[in-house]
Amino acid sequence: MTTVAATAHPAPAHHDDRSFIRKYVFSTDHKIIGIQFLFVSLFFLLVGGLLAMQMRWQLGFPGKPMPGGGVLPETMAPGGVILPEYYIQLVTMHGTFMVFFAIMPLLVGVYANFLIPLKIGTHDMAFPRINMWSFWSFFAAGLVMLASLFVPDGAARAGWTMYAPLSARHDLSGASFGQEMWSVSIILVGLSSILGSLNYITTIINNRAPGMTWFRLPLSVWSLFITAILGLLALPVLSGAAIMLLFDQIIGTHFFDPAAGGQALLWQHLFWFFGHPEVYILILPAMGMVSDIIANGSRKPIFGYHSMVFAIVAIAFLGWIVWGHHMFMSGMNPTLGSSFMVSTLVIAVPSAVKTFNWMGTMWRGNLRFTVPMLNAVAFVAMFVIGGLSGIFMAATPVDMFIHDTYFIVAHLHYVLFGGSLFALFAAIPYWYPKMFGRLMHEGWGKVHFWLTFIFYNLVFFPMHILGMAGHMRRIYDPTQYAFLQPYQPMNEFISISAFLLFATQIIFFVNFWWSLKRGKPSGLNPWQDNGLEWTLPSPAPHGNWERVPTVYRGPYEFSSPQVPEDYLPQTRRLPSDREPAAASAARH
Amino acid sequence: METAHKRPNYILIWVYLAVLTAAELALAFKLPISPNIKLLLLLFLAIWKAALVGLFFMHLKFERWNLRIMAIIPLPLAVIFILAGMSEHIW
Amino acid sequence: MHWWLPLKGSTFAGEVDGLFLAITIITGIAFVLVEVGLIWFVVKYRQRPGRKAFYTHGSTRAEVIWTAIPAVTMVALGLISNHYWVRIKGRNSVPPNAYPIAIHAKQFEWQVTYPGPDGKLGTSDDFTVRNQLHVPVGRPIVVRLTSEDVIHSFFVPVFRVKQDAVPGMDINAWFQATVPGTYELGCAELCGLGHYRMRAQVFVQSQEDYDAWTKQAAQEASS
Amino acid sequence: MTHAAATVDQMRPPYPAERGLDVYNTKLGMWVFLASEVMFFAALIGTYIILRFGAPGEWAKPGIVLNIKITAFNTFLLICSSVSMVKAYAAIQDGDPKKMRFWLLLTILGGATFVGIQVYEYIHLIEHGFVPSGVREGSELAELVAKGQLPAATMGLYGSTFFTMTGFHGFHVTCGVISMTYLYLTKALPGKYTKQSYGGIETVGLYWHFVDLVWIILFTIVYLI
Repeated sequence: MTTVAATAHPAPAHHDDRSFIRKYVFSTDHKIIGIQFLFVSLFFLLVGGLLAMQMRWQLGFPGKPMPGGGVLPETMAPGGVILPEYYIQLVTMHGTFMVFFAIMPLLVGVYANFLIPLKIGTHDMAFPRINMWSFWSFFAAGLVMLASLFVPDGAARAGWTMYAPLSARHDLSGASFGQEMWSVSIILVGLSSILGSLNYITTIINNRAPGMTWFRLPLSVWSLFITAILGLLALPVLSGAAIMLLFDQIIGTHFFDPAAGGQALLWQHLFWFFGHPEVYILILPAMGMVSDIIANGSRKPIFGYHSMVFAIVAIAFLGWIVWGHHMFMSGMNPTLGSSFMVSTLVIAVPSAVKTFNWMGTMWRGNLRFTVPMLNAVAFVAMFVIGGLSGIFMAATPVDMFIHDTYFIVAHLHYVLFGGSLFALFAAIPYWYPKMFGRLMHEGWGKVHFWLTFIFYNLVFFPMHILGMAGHMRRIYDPTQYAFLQPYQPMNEFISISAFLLFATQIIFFVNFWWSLKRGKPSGLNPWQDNGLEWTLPSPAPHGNWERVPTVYRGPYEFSSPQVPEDYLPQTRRLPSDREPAAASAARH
Repeated sequence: METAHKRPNYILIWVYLAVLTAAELALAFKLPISPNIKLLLLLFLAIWKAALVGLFFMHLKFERWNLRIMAIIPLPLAVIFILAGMSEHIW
Repeated sequence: MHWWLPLKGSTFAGEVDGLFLAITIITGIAFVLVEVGLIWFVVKYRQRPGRKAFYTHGSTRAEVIWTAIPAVTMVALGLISNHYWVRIKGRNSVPPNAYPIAIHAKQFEWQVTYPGPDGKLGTSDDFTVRNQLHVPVGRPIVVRLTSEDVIHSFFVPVFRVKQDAVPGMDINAWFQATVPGTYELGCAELCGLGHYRMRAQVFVQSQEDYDAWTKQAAQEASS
Repeated sequence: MTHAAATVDQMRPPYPAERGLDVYNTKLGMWVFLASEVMFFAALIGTYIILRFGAPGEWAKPGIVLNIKITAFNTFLLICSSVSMVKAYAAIQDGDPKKMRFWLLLTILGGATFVGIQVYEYIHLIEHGFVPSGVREGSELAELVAKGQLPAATMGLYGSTFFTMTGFHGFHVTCGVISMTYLYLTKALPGKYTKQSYGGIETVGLYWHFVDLVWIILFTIVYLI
């Protein structure tokens, strides 16, 4: 079958006469959409952080007026003292914002959009307009969620997991409108993710450049591909569940209301059937991007590329059959608990393979400690802690004690902050030049890294000890319990560290803004990387390539003996390279 | 994408579907058999009809395997979910 | 303040803590291995001018080893955990001679119903006390958990026992207290704005003290 | 027009087979989308199965609550519209746009009638007292419940699941009718579909058959079982 017609389109690059609105607002360019996601989700990251600070104030200094808390209305914090009903809104909205509006869009919305076409060598996504709708429905979802903080009765109050029937019945939760807005917003998030995922999947399957075979894809693209499959299949379940929850709330159906025959555990099954793949949606892209950055920073090919790919696939596959481990104590069938325990423990194996392969990559490397590399190494170090602490709760008898305690809080933050967020602190400066044409400030980046690394551990490591004492999650005032009173100094310590951690992030945000205009111009390839995106000007132009590039090798050929330099771009043709079979058609 | 395959007789499939639907109705309301057998037979007929639509109208019978996989992947996941949810009530 | 787990107050607390310790050791080894390795690599292989990294795409032997070791460890851990799990929460784990107590959770209190002198629930001598769980020491107790409204979670840290109380479900959890004393019972599942104060006192008493208390409490409840 | 926008309506895969699936983008995209739709309906149908399996007591009797005859006709109608869709697809493959327009129009009419009948059915049911929350007080069905001909304990669940599942299916049919009408007006009437380029027809057809397939399952498990 010939395809000359398909590939011979005039390349649109370099003469860009779109209006401002088409270019920056309702843009269909995957890079602009990625940048839109970046700005919006960084804002939500900040919102989520602010909510966490208020929680930490209450936990560290229960009942004391919060500095600056006077600006909050009477219904939240009269005189700056946080009310219990506001506290559980904080718990709920912190989780919701961080999971659905910060980490997930930062990893998938930003980097799937930005990187996939650039790294596989195509002009844009397969469906640019659907891509635009994906962003705008995410944006609408975010606005609805943000607005729900300010409605009468306040935001949703049942934790980000929205366990029914607390979430389903307003008379039990005390919230009303906010609870419904949560459901609506989550339906929109689901829509956004589905639209995004179908785009990523189609693009990666169908639009790879000549020579870009499956096993020449960078691990970042592999992980985003698998993530997209997880998102495609998991988010509709969440949307379906949120629709049923909304119907329970507004039209009086009884899905989750045991008083009328519904089942409370059904919500948990639906939620976690989505929720566990979601956990991998939140970590797989981070793993992929860290793989790219570690190989680059070590100037060495990634250790065991194929097993890295298979590990991603294995994690994604196992991710579908482990959701019950969130429900060991829920009264679920205990035999089902046993099988979920085994599948959960098995998932440690591919995670271990990935960790050892990252270490193998660094072994005998020539490590350059740029800001991205520092954060990527920190990712490995912190993800290990989060991964290992997961084994405790996978073992059901131990989970009986630590379930729903601060041990879980420590675990999930070691994965989501220590994992995903450190990966983002690596990825953002790494691909910043390709987005904006400038480098982020290296010195401040390092200051930010070290302070974050220290304060982060000071915040979350002690939480393991709180959890081992039996400190429950989501409690407004731990001093209510006599057995927790001796731990109050530790809560204070965690809170103060958390404030410092939050303050440290200001360095990052200032650096980000400052570098937009004042950063050092980066040139084409500031990190001497092999990926296709680094052959483009920075920032990459609309339509990316004049002509689709041809790929001759995998993305990790660092320190190859074939060339004197320590990197060998995927597009560079050495005399020994054969022209890929598919390239002859594309070249004309 | 020329049609390399022989085109199925769509009208015949239509007749099939109509007859199967009539059979379902008869089975559900006319035949005096035990509810469990009825349930199994009805599910069987429904899956048969769904398979006819999928294979012939959606041309899955004539696609390559790598596209068929796309249609098949979600099915085991759905089955796992439903079985796990049902197992709550049989212990 | 403890830096390790709290008092072992039930028969299976020792088992849970033992498993906790075992996992701490296993994960501790992995943790030290990885972190020391990382620091060592970071120092040893930091960039030096004129050096080129060692060009390799991996080693099948190394990868097989570090796939197999975690796999074997995890399967073994799963088998051991399952052994305890079946004994603590399995379908037939509740000892047949267990003394029944019914706990009905509602926003935001624990209604504890005692079987009274006949030792059976559902008879006329039952009586209910709010937010106080009295149990005799050294005797298996089966708690029948129900909920009025939302999901609550019965959690007594010293017993290492936790079980959600789900509306519409009737769930049994059992334990056997070993150390007399006064402890706390908390709600571990977010159940509304009063979640944080949904607590109860747990009194582990000798059988005589328990019987005396039962007599007195039954009178108070009926008067 | 950008490169990407130009490829959307191509009937060819953007690149040769060794670089993709040998299926053009919109068709592949539709299949990927349908995979997510399967999971959406799996959530709804799974909920129904799980609730029904664990229901407190006997399940509501569809034969009494619902009007099976009219729905059986509706099922037949949807099957017919699936056939007319596939006939439209066959016609344009043979290079006969006139015949294609005829069959496509018939499909749109079939779909619209289906939605119309479903709306009629809903109104009818609500009048009789069958609502998403169960049975309306003081209605015809409430009397049957009082007489014990319908189980009181599960009517609420049946109402919840029935209206959610059929409602979302109806929503999908409506979306299908709208998009087919859009394609009919903007592409089929101006004669933009040819023997070489009929991607829109094939893609919307896939969606339409999927909706039909879901209905086949729903009809059996909601109305008959």
